[in-house]
Amino acid sequence: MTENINKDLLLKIQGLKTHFFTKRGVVKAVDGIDFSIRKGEIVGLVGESGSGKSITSLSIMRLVPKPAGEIVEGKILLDNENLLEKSAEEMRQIRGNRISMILQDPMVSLNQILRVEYQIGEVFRFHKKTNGSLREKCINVLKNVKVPSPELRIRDYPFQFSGGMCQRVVIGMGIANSPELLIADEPTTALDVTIQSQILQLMKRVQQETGAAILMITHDLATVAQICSRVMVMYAGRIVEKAPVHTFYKTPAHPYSTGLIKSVPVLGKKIGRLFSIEGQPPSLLNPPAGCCFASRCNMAKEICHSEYPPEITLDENANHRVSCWLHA
Amino acid sequence: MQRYLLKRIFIGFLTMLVVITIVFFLTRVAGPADPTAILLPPDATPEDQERLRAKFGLDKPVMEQYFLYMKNALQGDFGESFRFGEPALELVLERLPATIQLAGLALFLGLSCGLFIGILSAVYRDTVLDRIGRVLALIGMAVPQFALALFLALIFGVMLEWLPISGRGGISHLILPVISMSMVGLAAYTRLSRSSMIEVLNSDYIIMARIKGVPYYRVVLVHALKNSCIPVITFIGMTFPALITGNVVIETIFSWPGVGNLVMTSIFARDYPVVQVIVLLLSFMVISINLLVDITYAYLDPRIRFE
Amino acid sequence: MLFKKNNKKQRKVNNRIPFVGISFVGGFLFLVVFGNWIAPYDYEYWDMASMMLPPAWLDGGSMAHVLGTDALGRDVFSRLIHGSRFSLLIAVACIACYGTIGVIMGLLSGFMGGITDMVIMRLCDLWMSMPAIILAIILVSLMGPSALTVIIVVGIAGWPGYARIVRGECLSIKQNDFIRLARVAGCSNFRIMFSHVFPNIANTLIVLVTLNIGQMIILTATLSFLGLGTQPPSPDWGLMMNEGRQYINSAWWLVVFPGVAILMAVLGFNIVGDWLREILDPKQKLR
Amino acid sequence: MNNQGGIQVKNLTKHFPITSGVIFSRTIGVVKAVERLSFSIERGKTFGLVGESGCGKSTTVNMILGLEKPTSGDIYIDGENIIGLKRKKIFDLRRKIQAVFQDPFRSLNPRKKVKQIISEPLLVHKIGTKKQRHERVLELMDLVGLKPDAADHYPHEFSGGQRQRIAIARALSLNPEMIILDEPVSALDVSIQAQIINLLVDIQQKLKVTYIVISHDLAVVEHISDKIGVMYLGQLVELASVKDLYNNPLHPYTQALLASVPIADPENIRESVLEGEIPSPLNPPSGCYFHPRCNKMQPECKKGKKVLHESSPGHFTSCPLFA
Repeated sequence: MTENINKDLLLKIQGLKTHFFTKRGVVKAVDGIDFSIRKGEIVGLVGESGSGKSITSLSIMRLVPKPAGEIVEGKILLDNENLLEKSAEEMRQIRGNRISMILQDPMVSLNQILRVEYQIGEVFRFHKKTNGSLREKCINVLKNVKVPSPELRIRDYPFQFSGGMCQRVVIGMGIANSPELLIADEPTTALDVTIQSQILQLMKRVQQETGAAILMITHDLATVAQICSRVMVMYAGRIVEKAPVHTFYKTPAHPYSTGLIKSVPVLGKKIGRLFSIEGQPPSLLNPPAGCCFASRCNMAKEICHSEYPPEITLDENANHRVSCWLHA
Repeated sequence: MQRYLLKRIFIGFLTMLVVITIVFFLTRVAGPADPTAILLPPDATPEDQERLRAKFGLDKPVMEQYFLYMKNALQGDFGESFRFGEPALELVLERLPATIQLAGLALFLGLSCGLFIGILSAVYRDTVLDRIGRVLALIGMAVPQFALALFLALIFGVMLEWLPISGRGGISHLILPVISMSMVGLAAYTRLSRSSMIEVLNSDYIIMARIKGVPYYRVVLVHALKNSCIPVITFIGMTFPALITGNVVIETIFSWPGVGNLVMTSIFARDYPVVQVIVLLLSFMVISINLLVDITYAYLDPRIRFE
Repeated sequence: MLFKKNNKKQRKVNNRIPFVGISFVGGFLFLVVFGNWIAPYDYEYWDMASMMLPPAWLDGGSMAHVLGTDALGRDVFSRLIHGSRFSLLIAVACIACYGTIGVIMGLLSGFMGGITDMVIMRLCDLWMSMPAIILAIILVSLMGPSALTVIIVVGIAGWPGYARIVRGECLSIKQNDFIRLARVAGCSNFRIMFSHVFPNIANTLIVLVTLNIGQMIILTATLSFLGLGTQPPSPDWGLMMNEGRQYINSAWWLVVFPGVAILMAVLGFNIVGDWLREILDPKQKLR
Repeated sequence: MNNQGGIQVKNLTKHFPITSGVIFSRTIGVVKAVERLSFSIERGKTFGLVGESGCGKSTTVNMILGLEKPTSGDIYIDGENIIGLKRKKIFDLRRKIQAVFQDPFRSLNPRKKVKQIISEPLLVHKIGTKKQRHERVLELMDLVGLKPDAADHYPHEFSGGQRQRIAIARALSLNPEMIILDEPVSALDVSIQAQIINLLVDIQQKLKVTYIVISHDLAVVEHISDKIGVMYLGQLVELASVKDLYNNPLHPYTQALLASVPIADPENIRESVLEGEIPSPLNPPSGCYFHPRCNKMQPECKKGKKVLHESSPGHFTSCPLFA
């Protein structure tokens, strides 16, 4: 698969494999994924728990938990430079500067016993951008994400903030150095509905203001529909479908995507019975041969159980691609 | 916060009162033999004995003795030593600096080295360094203080004749007692700080700090160190009584002229006023150390302060 | 390629059984059970003709007394073997004593909460402000030194530690929804405590007891060493070191061998305890 | 209100005192966790209770389950007031109300086998012989879609969705009239959620149990409920049938809540309408608790207590604009 030479291309991942070497054997959390992100776009990476989406993001940051986890193969190209060949110090310079990330639970992603000011300040302090007063910059970060009375709150500790406010602080830290790529790992899952929509709104605004590309990692199809321009679906360590968001919700190609969209109850459209995908996701410890979804798929053919399907292009721009034998 | 401290001080005071009472009744009332018996020459007459008993107030009813003792105790008078005839409190306080020197150095050495090794071990987890640290800590936990003290005395004192093995003097007198006393603490703090550090290093805010591009050494020293110190601080309070036990053992072995040594000789001489003062002093130290631990804890963890 | 080499490298999985620890503990338990048949002499057997003999491999040693003899001509090797039983029995008696009190107090405190909890915890504080050595000193002066004194002292001194850990565990288990559901199902407090809470702290207790045996061996040996515990002619390891201490200039083996015996036994229990903790509950934070 | 089965909750209130003091504690304030909560639902129907964190949902659940004592108010089940019952009576009552909780990993005792978990309520209530109980367990497992060989396994061998099935089987073991479902699917994966929701709907049709569903997920609640109550800071702000509530929400909070829910449809982009955060229940605003965040706020909203009133048949709201 050759990607068109594209000036807009920001991040390109090729054949990435991240495995965990545990007591019970090798867990193939990410098992050969390719995708790319253009400058300034919001891409959604959808998957259920254990599908490897969080490990993908940690792999990009090169922060896979050691010593169990390891990136065993592949390339992660940021502006055509392979991040996997960077030294630790070069990588540190990139983190928080060119790529930054937001974690799921804001209450635990801030150190509870250090002041918010110190934790925001770290973003600037270690990237040689200390021109101007550090305090003012910190206050600006809070202002940017609309935390009320930032001059006072900056002296507080994270436990004095509500969950939504904490997430605002984390987002503020994420965009403080105007990164080219912001990875958001389930940024709204731990929050209340009304706060969720505020945070999504904030992220949209931030994207427009800074022009950063956002990789939105989530299990929630609604979040993706609301904010992303492209969708990638991940299942059992692989990406099974990539599509522009409108195409994806209208004509999903992979049986898993179809099932997923149909199984979510939609507000205001009460139907008699939900569609449900039967069975359980496979174990990543001993994944089945062939397509991982085959055992739950009601359209599975013989070949699905024996051989992993190639990636098939469904439209002329090569924007909609699926890994499924049904389309081969 | 202030209210919290007030509460702790009040409880500490109550505890002291209870300890005084328990110790008084255990030693004075339930005591098997007449403590004055061993003070008198074998040919003493019953009259001599009566006179001696009256001198120490042992002829009065128990409750009266108790109230008298409490009254005097509140004024700082804990009676006179049976053996030396001096005020018991003075006798003990005289010995205190030597003990504090020994125990303080041992605690400091154990804590600082333990923290250092434990953190290195956690940061370089599963490397050779970590393995060595873990094995040393395991052995350190398994060797009894008195055995270590005797081994060291045997090797460095008896065989090599490098260091003195008895009494208090220059720095050379300190080396063996301090090392043998600090070893158990060192091993325990190593293990604890290692496991607590590993746990902290696995938490989300550490990943978050690294995501921000904070250098790893800063992540460890600023984010992880403070957080992982909290259980270690608590542990100091919990193991303080063990430090006291160790102190008694080490002072006895190395004939260190401290409180631990005094308590052993006093107990075999049935010198109860001295024993009582020492018990009170040690309880007081345990309580104040725990108070200190609470304050440090609140300093480290703002969640307590803003409770 | 930076990451190529890892493909070929077979990663070793860290799941070994601690043979050193198990063999130390196994050997120790073997001596406890079969000591009577293995030991060449009785522990009280003395022979003035062969006193202060060095170990067999030194000048003047004899194969009849492999590890030498003491000032009364007693065989060090036999006394060490007999001593294992003393150490284990006293340690186990102590743990049984305070373990029972501690577990019951901890369960009551954690489960009942409120006033019960407060009273028990205050009692713990009070108890912990009297170091074990002090209790030992007081009790010894009352009852005279003996093995029984040691058991009583250590037995009543240690319970707050257990109570606190059990209480903590109990509180964290109570957070689980299955406790709420048990109430919804109509389970009595008694049933919840023993059928739902206790089985979930059993693993913690197993680990705790294993690690504690080592600590108890050390503590009881310390008390014996200070003369506050078992009395001569018991072959208690701590006592043996106390007796050997005065001959440290001439007969090092009287101090070294009992010391090594304690070290090995304790080390064994600690290693096995650590291992149990890892396989039974990797998330436990015991100290 | 009819007394033919189902549940009636009347003016249920729970206050938690906040205490302080060095030696003797004294009360310095009160958190009104639940205030004058009233609703009813007929047998075999589903009542949905919706609200954000800290709105008093779980306190309400605890009170209905008899785990917490209400400060005041009554709960009628089959026309019988369960508040202030004797111990023995409460024990019997347990047979009628059971529960399924959110986290399937913490709601099953990890030291018990599946069959022990499912049969425990039967054992406690001394129902049937050992053999009968075993048969009942198999029957229940079949009902919730578990294979019979699962009976001898421990919970950790199952995935979240299967654990939730075990929890449902246990809740059904006593043939209860009512099951409280506290966020029954929010901890599950999307593809598993649908399985469990369908299962719950099937069971209700088969066994005619009453459900009270507590959730923050409006889409899920809409899908399975007949009647819905919306809570804000311990108070019910709106109570209506599903249709009325979703088609014609009256209270501005309900409107904002519905407008905030993201929809899995890129053609339908939502804009967040609600500013600010939920106030602390320790120190709630005066008048209508929602007024500081409300975009339709009127001067009278700041004053007085706001109670539910019927604005159209069967549709209640506490918003003063519809008085």
